[in-house]
Amino acid sequence: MGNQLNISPSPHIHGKETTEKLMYGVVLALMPAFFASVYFFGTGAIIVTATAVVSCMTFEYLIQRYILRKPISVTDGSALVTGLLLALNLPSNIPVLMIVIGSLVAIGVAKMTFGGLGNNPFNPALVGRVFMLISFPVQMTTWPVASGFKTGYTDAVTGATPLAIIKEGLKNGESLSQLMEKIPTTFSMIIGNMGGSIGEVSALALLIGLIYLLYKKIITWHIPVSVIGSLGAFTAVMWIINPDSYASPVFHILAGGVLLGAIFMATDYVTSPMNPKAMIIYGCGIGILTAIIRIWGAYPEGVSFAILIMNAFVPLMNTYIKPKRFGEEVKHG
Amino acid sequence: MLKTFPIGGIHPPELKLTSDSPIRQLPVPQNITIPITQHIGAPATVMVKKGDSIKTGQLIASVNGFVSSNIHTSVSGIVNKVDTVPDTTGYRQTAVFIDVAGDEWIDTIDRSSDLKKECNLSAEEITKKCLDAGIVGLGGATFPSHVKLSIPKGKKCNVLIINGVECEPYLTSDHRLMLEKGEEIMVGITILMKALVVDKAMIGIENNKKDAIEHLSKLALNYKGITVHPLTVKYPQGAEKQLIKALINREVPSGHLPVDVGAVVHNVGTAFAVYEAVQKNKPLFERVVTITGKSLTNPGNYLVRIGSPVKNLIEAAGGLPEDTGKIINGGPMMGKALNNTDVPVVKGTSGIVLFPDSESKRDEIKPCIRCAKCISACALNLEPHLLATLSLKGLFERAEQERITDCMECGSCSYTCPAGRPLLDYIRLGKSTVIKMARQRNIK
Amino acid sequence: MNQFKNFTKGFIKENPILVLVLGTCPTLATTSSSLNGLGMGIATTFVLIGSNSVISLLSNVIPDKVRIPAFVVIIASFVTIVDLLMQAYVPGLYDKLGIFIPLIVVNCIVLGRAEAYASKNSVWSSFIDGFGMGLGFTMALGILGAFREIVGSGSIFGYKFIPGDGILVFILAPGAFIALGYLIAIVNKIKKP
Amino acid sequence: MSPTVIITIISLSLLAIVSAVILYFVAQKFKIFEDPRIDQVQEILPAANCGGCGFAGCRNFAEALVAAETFDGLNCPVGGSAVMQSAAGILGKAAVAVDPTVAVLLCNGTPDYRPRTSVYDGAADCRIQHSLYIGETDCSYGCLGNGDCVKACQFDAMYMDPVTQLPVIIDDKCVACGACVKACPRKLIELRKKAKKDRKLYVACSNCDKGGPARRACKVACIACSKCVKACEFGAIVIENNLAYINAAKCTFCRKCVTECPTNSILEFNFPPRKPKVEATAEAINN
Repeated sequence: MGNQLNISPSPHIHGKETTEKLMYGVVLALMPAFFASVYFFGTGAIIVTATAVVSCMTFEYLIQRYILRKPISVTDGSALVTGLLLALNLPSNIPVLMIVIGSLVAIGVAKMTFGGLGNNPFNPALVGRVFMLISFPVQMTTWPVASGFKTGYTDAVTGATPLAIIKEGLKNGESLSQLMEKIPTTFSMIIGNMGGSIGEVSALALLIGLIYLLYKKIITWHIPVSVIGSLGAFTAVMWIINPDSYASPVFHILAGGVLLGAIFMATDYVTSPMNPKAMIIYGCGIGILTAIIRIWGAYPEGVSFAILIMNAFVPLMNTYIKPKRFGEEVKHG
Repeated sequence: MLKTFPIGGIHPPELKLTSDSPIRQLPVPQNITIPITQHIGAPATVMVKKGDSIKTGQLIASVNGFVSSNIHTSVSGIVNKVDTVPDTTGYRQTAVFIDVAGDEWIDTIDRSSDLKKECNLSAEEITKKCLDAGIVGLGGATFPSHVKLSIPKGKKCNVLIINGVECEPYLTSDHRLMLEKGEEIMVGITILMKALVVDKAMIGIENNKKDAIEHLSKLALNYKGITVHPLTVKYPQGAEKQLIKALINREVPSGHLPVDVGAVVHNVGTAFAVYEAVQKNKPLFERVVTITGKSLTNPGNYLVRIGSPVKNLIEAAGGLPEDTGKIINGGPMMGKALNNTDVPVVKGTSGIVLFPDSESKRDEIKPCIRCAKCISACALNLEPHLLATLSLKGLFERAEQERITDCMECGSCSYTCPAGRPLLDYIRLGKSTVIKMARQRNIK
Repeated sequence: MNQFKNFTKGFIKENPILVLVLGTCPTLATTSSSLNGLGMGIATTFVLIGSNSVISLLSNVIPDKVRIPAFVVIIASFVTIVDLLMQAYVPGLYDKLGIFIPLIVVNCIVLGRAEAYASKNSVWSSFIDGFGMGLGFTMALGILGAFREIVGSGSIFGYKFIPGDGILVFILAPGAFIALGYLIAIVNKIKKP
Repeated sequence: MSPTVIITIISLSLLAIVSAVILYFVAQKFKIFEDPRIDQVQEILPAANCGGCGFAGCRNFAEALVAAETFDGLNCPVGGSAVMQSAAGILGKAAVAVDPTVAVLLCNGTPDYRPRTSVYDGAADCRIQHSLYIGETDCSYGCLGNGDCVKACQFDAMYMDPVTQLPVIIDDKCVACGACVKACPRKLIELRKKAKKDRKLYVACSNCDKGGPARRACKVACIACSKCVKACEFGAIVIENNLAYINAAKCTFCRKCVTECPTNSILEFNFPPRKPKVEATAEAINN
């Protein structure tokens, strides 16, 4: 026979899913949030996003090309996702140089140091974000106020996020009912008309992304639902105990980066557990830690820290929390 | 709500190109090679020698131990030699070479096509007949059927499950068999029920074979205890343990046999073979084989004499297409790739699938992104990514603790992996090493 | 062994911080500025030289079974000397380094060199070893401190040359870990190309 | 002296006495006797922990050496006789001379000699390919070329030759630890006795098929024609299972078998070039 046959072990067919498709699926799911941010923060959002994405991909290329000397895989979309997530976690008026530094930390320190895609224990975008939060506390916590499309960049009107208003107010002895008047209404929080990082403001846009991810089976429901559920349950208990000093669960879920974190950051494949049981424990851990940091901690916002802390437990969970194997228990019936 | 198994599973494209093509008889070839190992268990002992003239259906190799099977010639003619021949893996194994002369069947076989419903044999006699006829599981595993029919002492079987799932893409041989030989299969099932002393039989058929479900449901009305159950289309539903879970919601404990939960599973093909063996005295020497592929001009289902070379089958289906890159013996999920077309069709060959060159290469291997898709695809809820890594690194003790031996090699994990990692390759390696290790431990 | 090699081995080849990874606690804690790093390094160098010389001098006298307590006593004496001296002459630096000066007693480098080198070699070699190791330690601390100061607050030896705040995290403990990690990586790369 | 000093001295002394008593009892109670010679022996071992001696690591081997009555069957292939001699010196036992060995590959099926008949597209691992099918050629005994042996070698003594698609063993670096022998699923690597001037002479084939299929699969396969057996004056060659094998203990490196082999499956290494004159005479005699 002329042509040589190909031989390989079974299976001989392969599903259509590839790493690239999954990554670009996440990018697509982030688009509503991105467009919402462009609507609310104007060109600032575009500049921040473009800078973060370009610098993340450039750093990934440079590190793979000149330091690791490994095959270059910038096009697999993982750096794009990291850049996009990093950008969506930043205020829209942050200096460009800081974004570049944040991207370098996200890609260089949090991802490539551990061996590139698939080996990083912590979510790169969050490491970059937390690095910037600790390094540039002032710039990272002056949030431009959402106010329709504008073209200015650094001259934006700034104001506090709802969470910061509550935190400050409670510290100054104001009662919650007074404070509730200062913060945006629930409706504008769902739409996204409030101060905050560019990607976290619009709950609606993020939920559209969630639906897309679930529909495309890129993620499962376990992590987002357990994060939001446990945060809601925890804050609900506190709220019922004392509605005067603890905000309502709805407020906690809509304010800050909970939705962005629960839907896009906590579900990052590499840094989340691999079986449903562990996913739920991980999600509840994030939700409860977030609530604890928000209520008793120093920072008004706590999702990033909560996710990073739970990231550290993921290898442990993967080792000790096992799915129930088929036929593990002898059943007759 | 259709029944199915609860955990894992994938939906590969079905591509059942040949589900409408009726079963045709493949002409008897000039030379035939019959390997003496066509089943799981010990190779049969050769009973003929060079120069013997034999008739179709005659015994040429007999059982060697309990888990073994008889082999019969599928043609009449003269034994050319008993020699080694490369099998589907290319490794040499003993086979009987026969020069075909005419097609003279042994006298005991009832060649009429009448349906013979009554069977007055006892359970032992039926089992004996299955043993004599060399019947093995025709779903692909080729486990000798008489072993399955002999229920070990102290165990009780209360339901017979008939596997008409055919969850592998492309393959349609069972589908056609159910449509064309429905009555015979029904009689075969009653015989099997008798042999197992059960009064209940359930036929599981995936919902993509609606005509077969309809046909068998109609026939089942006339047979007491037999019911037909449509199942959600999901791979690997044809696996014994998954089918039992889907139909009667019993979970076979790991390391145990289906009979431990009171069920015995037989393939529809086996049921038909049992009918022929018991009612017509015809040993298992031919079977339905699907020959299919996107580039084949004339794919179809053929009744093939065991031992016919695969190339004859391909000729009948319109010749080997130019762009062929891979020939698979079996379905694309679990079948074996062939490195030449001279290998004979054996009892376990359910289909031959031809892949064009463009579809026969694997994707580039990328780093694992720990997406856990393999875990959600695994029908046994194992962690394929972990098992593969453990066997790659040689940590076989740990792999054993993670129950690598439970793996049934269905291939769902490799199929679903977005990074294109050869998970099953490594799991298979680890599994065989662990089994070897366990065997050595037992010897000690 | 060639005394020059003995002296220089502490710089790169057996650098206590970057290769042997000993005494990381004071390293991480005291290198928030280059001055602190250098001060800590010099103090440790003094203790190393003193303890190495004395231990090698007494190595034949000290019974094997109680050598560790004996070493600790000798090291503690030198640390006390340094402690008192610094308190007297550089009170500013002393306040900044605080607890880490007394903690040199339990610094693994000092005890490690005593156990691994000084107790088996001559006084002169031990002196050279202590000096070289101390310099290597000081060098590593100085580099780390300088890097963290430059990046973290935009100044060097207290002289500010970049206006505004630096990358604050490098002044904090996480930054120390990151910087030390990369410094070790670079040294590994230099050592075996 | 001030009372502070006196109190300090007294309290410290008391503390010292109490600690000394505690330490004394602890030392008595938790004493573990370990033969100090184990440490000494371990010191001289190569610390490669390669497992070539058959033990898990150098420490285990040192323990075994100390415990053993004689050194029979105990050998460190990496350190060789020098290490064994000094270990024997420490323990006061007699070292048993073990001939140093070197790994050789019993296959010469380069793509030129052994045409490819299929393309393997699975995971690059010999064990997987071996259990799947016979490999890319028709020889079910030959090298698969995925380099499991190279991966197993801890001493950088092997590499894959991209042209021949066979592993190459660097004699100078090979310590005969046997890791590659264990790694090869087809048992193609043998540890052979090292000869003078690193000379090597062996049948580079493992094909146990009969002559016909073997020859069809590979041009340099051993076809078990027995010519070498007849040519060998020292009875060093035997044919078993359709395969010739040269017994290194009996071989005198006369190289007669090499010229006799019709398929060139016997390889020679590190011999001086043959004198054309001698060959000419031999041919003349034959003619």
